[in-house]
Amino acid sequence: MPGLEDLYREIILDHYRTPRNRGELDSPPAIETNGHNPLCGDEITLFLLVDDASKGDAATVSDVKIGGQGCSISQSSASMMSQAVIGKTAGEARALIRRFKSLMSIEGIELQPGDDDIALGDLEALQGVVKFPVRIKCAVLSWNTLADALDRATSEPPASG
Amino acid sequence: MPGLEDLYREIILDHYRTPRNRGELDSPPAIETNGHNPLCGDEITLFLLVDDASKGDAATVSDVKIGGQGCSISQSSASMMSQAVIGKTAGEARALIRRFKSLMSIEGIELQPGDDDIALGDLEALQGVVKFPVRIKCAVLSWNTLADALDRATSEPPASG
Amino acid sequence: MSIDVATIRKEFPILDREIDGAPLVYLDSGNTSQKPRAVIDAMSTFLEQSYAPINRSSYRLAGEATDAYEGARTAVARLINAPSADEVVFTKNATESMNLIAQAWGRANLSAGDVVLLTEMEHHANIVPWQMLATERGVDIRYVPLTPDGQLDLTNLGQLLDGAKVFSFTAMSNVLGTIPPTAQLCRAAHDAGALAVVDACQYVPHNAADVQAWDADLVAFSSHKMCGPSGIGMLWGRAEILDAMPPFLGGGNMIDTVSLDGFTTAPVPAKFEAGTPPIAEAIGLHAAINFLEGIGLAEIRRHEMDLTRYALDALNDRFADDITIFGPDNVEIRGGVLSFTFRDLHPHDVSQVLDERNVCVRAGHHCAKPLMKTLGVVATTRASLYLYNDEADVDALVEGLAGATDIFGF
Amino acid sequence: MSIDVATIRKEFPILDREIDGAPLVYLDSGNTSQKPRAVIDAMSTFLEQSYAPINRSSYRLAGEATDAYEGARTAVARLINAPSADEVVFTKNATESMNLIAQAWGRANLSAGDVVLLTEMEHHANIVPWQMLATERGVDIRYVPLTPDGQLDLTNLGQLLDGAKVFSFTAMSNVLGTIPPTAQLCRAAHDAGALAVVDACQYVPHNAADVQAWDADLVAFSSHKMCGPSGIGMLWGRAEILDAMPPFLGGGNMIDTVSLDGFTTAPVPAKFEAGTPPIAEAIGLHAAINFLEGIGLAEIRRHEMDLTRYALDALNDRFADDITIFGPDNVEIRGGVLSFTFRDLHPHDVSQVLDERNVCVRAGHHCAKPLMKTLGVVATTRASLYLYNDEADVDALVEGLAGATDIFGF
Ligand SMILES: Cc1ncc(COP(=O)(O)O)c(C=O)c1O
Ligand SMILES: Cc1ncc(COP(=O)(O)O)c(C=O)c1O
Repeated sequence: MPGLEDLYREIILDHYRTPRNRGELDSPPAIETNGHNPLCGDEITLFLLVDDASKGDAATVSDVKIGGQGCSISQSSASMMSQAVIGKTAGEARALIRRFKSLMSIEGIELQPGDDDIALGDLEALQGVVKFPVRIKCAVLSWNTLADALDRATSEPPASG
Repeated sequence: MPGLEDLYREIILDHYRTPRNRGELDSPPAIETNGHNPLCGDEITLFLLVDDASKGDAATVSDVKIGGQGCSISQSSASMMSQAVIGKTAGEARALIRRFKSLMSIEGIELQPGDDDIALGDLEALQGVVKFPVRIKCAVLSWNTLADALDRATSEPPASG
Repeated sequence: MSIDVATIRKEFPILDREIDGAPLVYLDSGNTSQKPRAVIDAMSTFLEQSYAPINRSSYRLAGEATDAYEGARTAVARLINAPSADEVVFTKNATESMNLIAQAWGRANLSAGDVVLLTEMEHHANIVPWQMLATERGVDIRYVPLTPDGQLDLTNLGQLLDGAKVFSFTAMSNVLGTIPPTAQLCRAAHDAGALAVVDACQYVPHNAADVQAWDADLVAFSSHKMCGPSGIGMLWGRAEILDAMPPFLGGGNMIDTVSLDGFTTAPVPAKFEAGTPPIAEAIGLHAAINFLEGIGLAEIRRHEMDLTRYALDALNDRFADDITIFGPDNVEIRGGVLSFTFRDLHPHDVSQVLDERNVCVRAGHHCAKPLMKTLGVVATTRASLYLYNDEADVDALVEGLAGATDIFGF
Repeated sequence: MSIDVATIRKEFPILDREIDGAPLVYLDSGNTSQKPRAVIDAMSTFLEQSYAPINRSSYRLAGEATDAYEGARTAVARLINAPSADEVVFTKNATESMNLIAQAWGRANLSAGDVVLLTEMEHHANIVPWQMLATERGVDIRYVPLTPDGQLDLTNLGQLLDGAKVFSFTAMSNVLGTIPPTAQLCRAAHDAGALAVVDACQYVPHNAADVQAWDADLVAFSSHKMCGPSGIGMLWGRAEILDAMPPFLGGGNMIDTVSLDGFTTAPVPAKFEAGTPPIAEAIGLHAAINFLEGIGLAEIRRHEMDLTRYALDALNDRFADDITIFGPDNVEIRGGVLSFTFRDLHPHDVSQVLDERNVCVRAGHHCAKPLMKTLGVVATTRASLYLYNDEADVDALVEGLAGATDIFGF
């Protein structure tokens, strides 16, 4: 069987111990979205700030903050995710979501041309999670929450003021 | 295992082929009661005529008629029962019901002093039913219906006219 | 291509059992079916080596058990050609599935004056839940009548469906064997704007079922009638419909979150699977599906058509006017269920005499009392066939009936 | 008199299983228990030799199966000291039993403004069914709060019960292990004119239960937590109460008669057992009850008290402030359920590290989210003990937790 070292890579533990982009953003203008894992009760609150939301996929993710509680996998995944998407366009963030979920062997993900080329960086460390199927939900929790937030950010009428 | 001859004694088949006291009575003055066996759908309609109902256990069963459909065991049991109780007092009929149900190994029957001495006559032939537990319900269906009818006959205000 | 019944029989340990020296002639599969060794072993092995909670704990043993349980769901979806395993809900039996439909869908969608259309050949499981709803909600129930040979009389179907919100019917009668034109009935329901609910309890074990070809909306069936364990039933439904339905039973597993003030529900199928499910039973069911698929559902159906033909002919030839077999004579539209009356003998007596020879049939109303009334009887004797039955079983039935004559002296 | 755990362990085939060379340390019995050979064999033997429908057919095989099924009912009655086996209803799990109560009793007896009293330590199975009813009927739900050490805070019980129509509570918390004074609570309920409903899911498997001594009205529990099969649960109720309740699920077996216009119900328990029941599961349950009674429920309880004491001490001694174990420290009023938080580690990670050593514990909210909130946590790690656990299992838990330090480097 896969050993714990496949799961708990050093970089994961680092993000777990020192999570990046933890905190809150004013909402509005930020979008606040909640996600949770009914199995273990993990909760995540994600704040997403998008510039020029009306541009849709071309809008820019200008800030992300993460709140909530979770295990090392869900926390580190959220932390790495926040680093990876800040500064990207909404379209690029969506592509990264697809790429990451496909890395996690989530069924029904349709990769689009170019998705395969997206660099995962630190996120690559989460690959070991696939060998521990019950933990996959932990790893993707924040990503599903981000997807919700992006949908809301780019479809809602811009916050007045 | 017990053979069919234990169940289908000649006297039973005789009552089955030529049921006694089949028919109806005007109700009122007779009491009409229905019973059925949910397992097989058997139905019985029992007409009971009691003289001087107000006398309670001392009232006399002056007539019984049986209608409905059923298997050889339920039909012959009803036929023999009707013969056995006509002319008896309500109290004697109740004692016979207890005696018969105890013969059928029905749980929770409290025999009263003297019940054991009651002669069963032809009804003795139904003893073999006990070896075929699923058929016991068939044998006691008419007896439960009679018990209902007796309760109603001796508790209801006498039919006016 | 016919199936090899002799080989199949060897897979069923109980068929080796002799009572008082006579082999078992099991003709009560319409009631509940016997279990092949593969099913019994799958359950024991699972209980001996792999039993664990599902969906709740995260150690490997629990993960494996969860995968095994979900594997059964996938097998069920494959068996009935469902588009997705997520549309398969495990219940305790088909009866619970029907109640789930009547209560969860019914309460959300039916109100006073709405019409539910059933047929006169339904099992109590497809009548009583609707009657309960009718009493509670003032819903009207109509019934499709039958033709003299026990088919649905569809002459006035359009009229009966007029204003109906749901049409719920059996895909095969457990008394008559009748197999109605399910796809056509689903279409008629949809044309009238009604939901098409199929009680496939008798159909799935004996035929290749295809819920998409039927274009049904909700379909109920039971494991124990298809060589699987008791204690588990199935409900399949189209995703949109199941998604829109409120929950049925509340408790663990079916929730998304719970607070002192209220709860939200998990996605389907978990939404309808409150509490600890029949875990080992799902494993056994999976083995049963593999077993049936290994033989082939179409082949099983073909065998049963042949055997039903044989039985109809053998009984009619031998007993002529002494026997009345209900239901259509054409085996293309009837399954291997033979309900009959025999001379003036009561079914209980018939069954008793047959039992003397170890021939197991059901005597009674078969949980279809309204149909008994339509047929003008209180009860029938029913012999029902399955893949492990052969001509010798039918012959034993015929001989047993002939023997009844001696005892009752007709 | 202590029980002989080494001998008992031999009865459970799965405890011989090794994963990656390490033996299984099963500490998740509060979730679902493992099965002794006697249960597995009883089911296989029944399926191989005696499987048949119950209550419906009249041949000998069916009669024997019916007797065996009813024999299980008698065993259940004996186990909980019920006055009569007719008061025992078989369901699919304790969750269905609770829903049956909330829906059948609740719909008939509760209306807007009526109060249902629960506690803050209930399992979702004893919360969600009442919340569903509350939404439908406008019923109010109140909760008995907890003391800091996880007992029911009964200070204001009288006030909370004021106007309550039902008080439904667990006889043993599946998270805290807390065993409240059940008989006293039933008395309080009755004094206030409320029905006393007991969720005995965690109690019955581990203690000698006596529903008459409790003077409870309705009691729910599950087979799978007491060494019995999955797929079967129980509801016991006082005859007058069950008799007066309307039916819950409609279908075969629960009817007295059915026509196109309506139905009447069979007497209890059939009234609440619609459809084909978990037949082989009842046989397995009977074997489980015999097994537990053979060892002795009081002896099992004594063993678990000792082992719980051992575990509480071992964990607290070794980890001191690094571990917080919830629930009362006094094993006289707590069962063998140990929920804890460990350092800052998330229960999922704790469980993962333990799983590496084959130590199976549950990480999560244990279907008691409101209680998690009261405790101020999102989730806990829970080790739960049963008759087959011994000190070596507890030691493995302690060592496993110590190992977590290395990985996460705290
Ligand atoms: C046509 C039909 N529907 C429903 C049922 C109910 O199935 P179950 O008893 O498994 O709930 C049966 C079986 O008795 C049946 O034959
Ligand atoms: C206290 C308590 N009540 C109810 C339940 C529900 O039991 P089941 O899942 O068997 O329906 C459980 C088990 O999870 C429990 O621990």
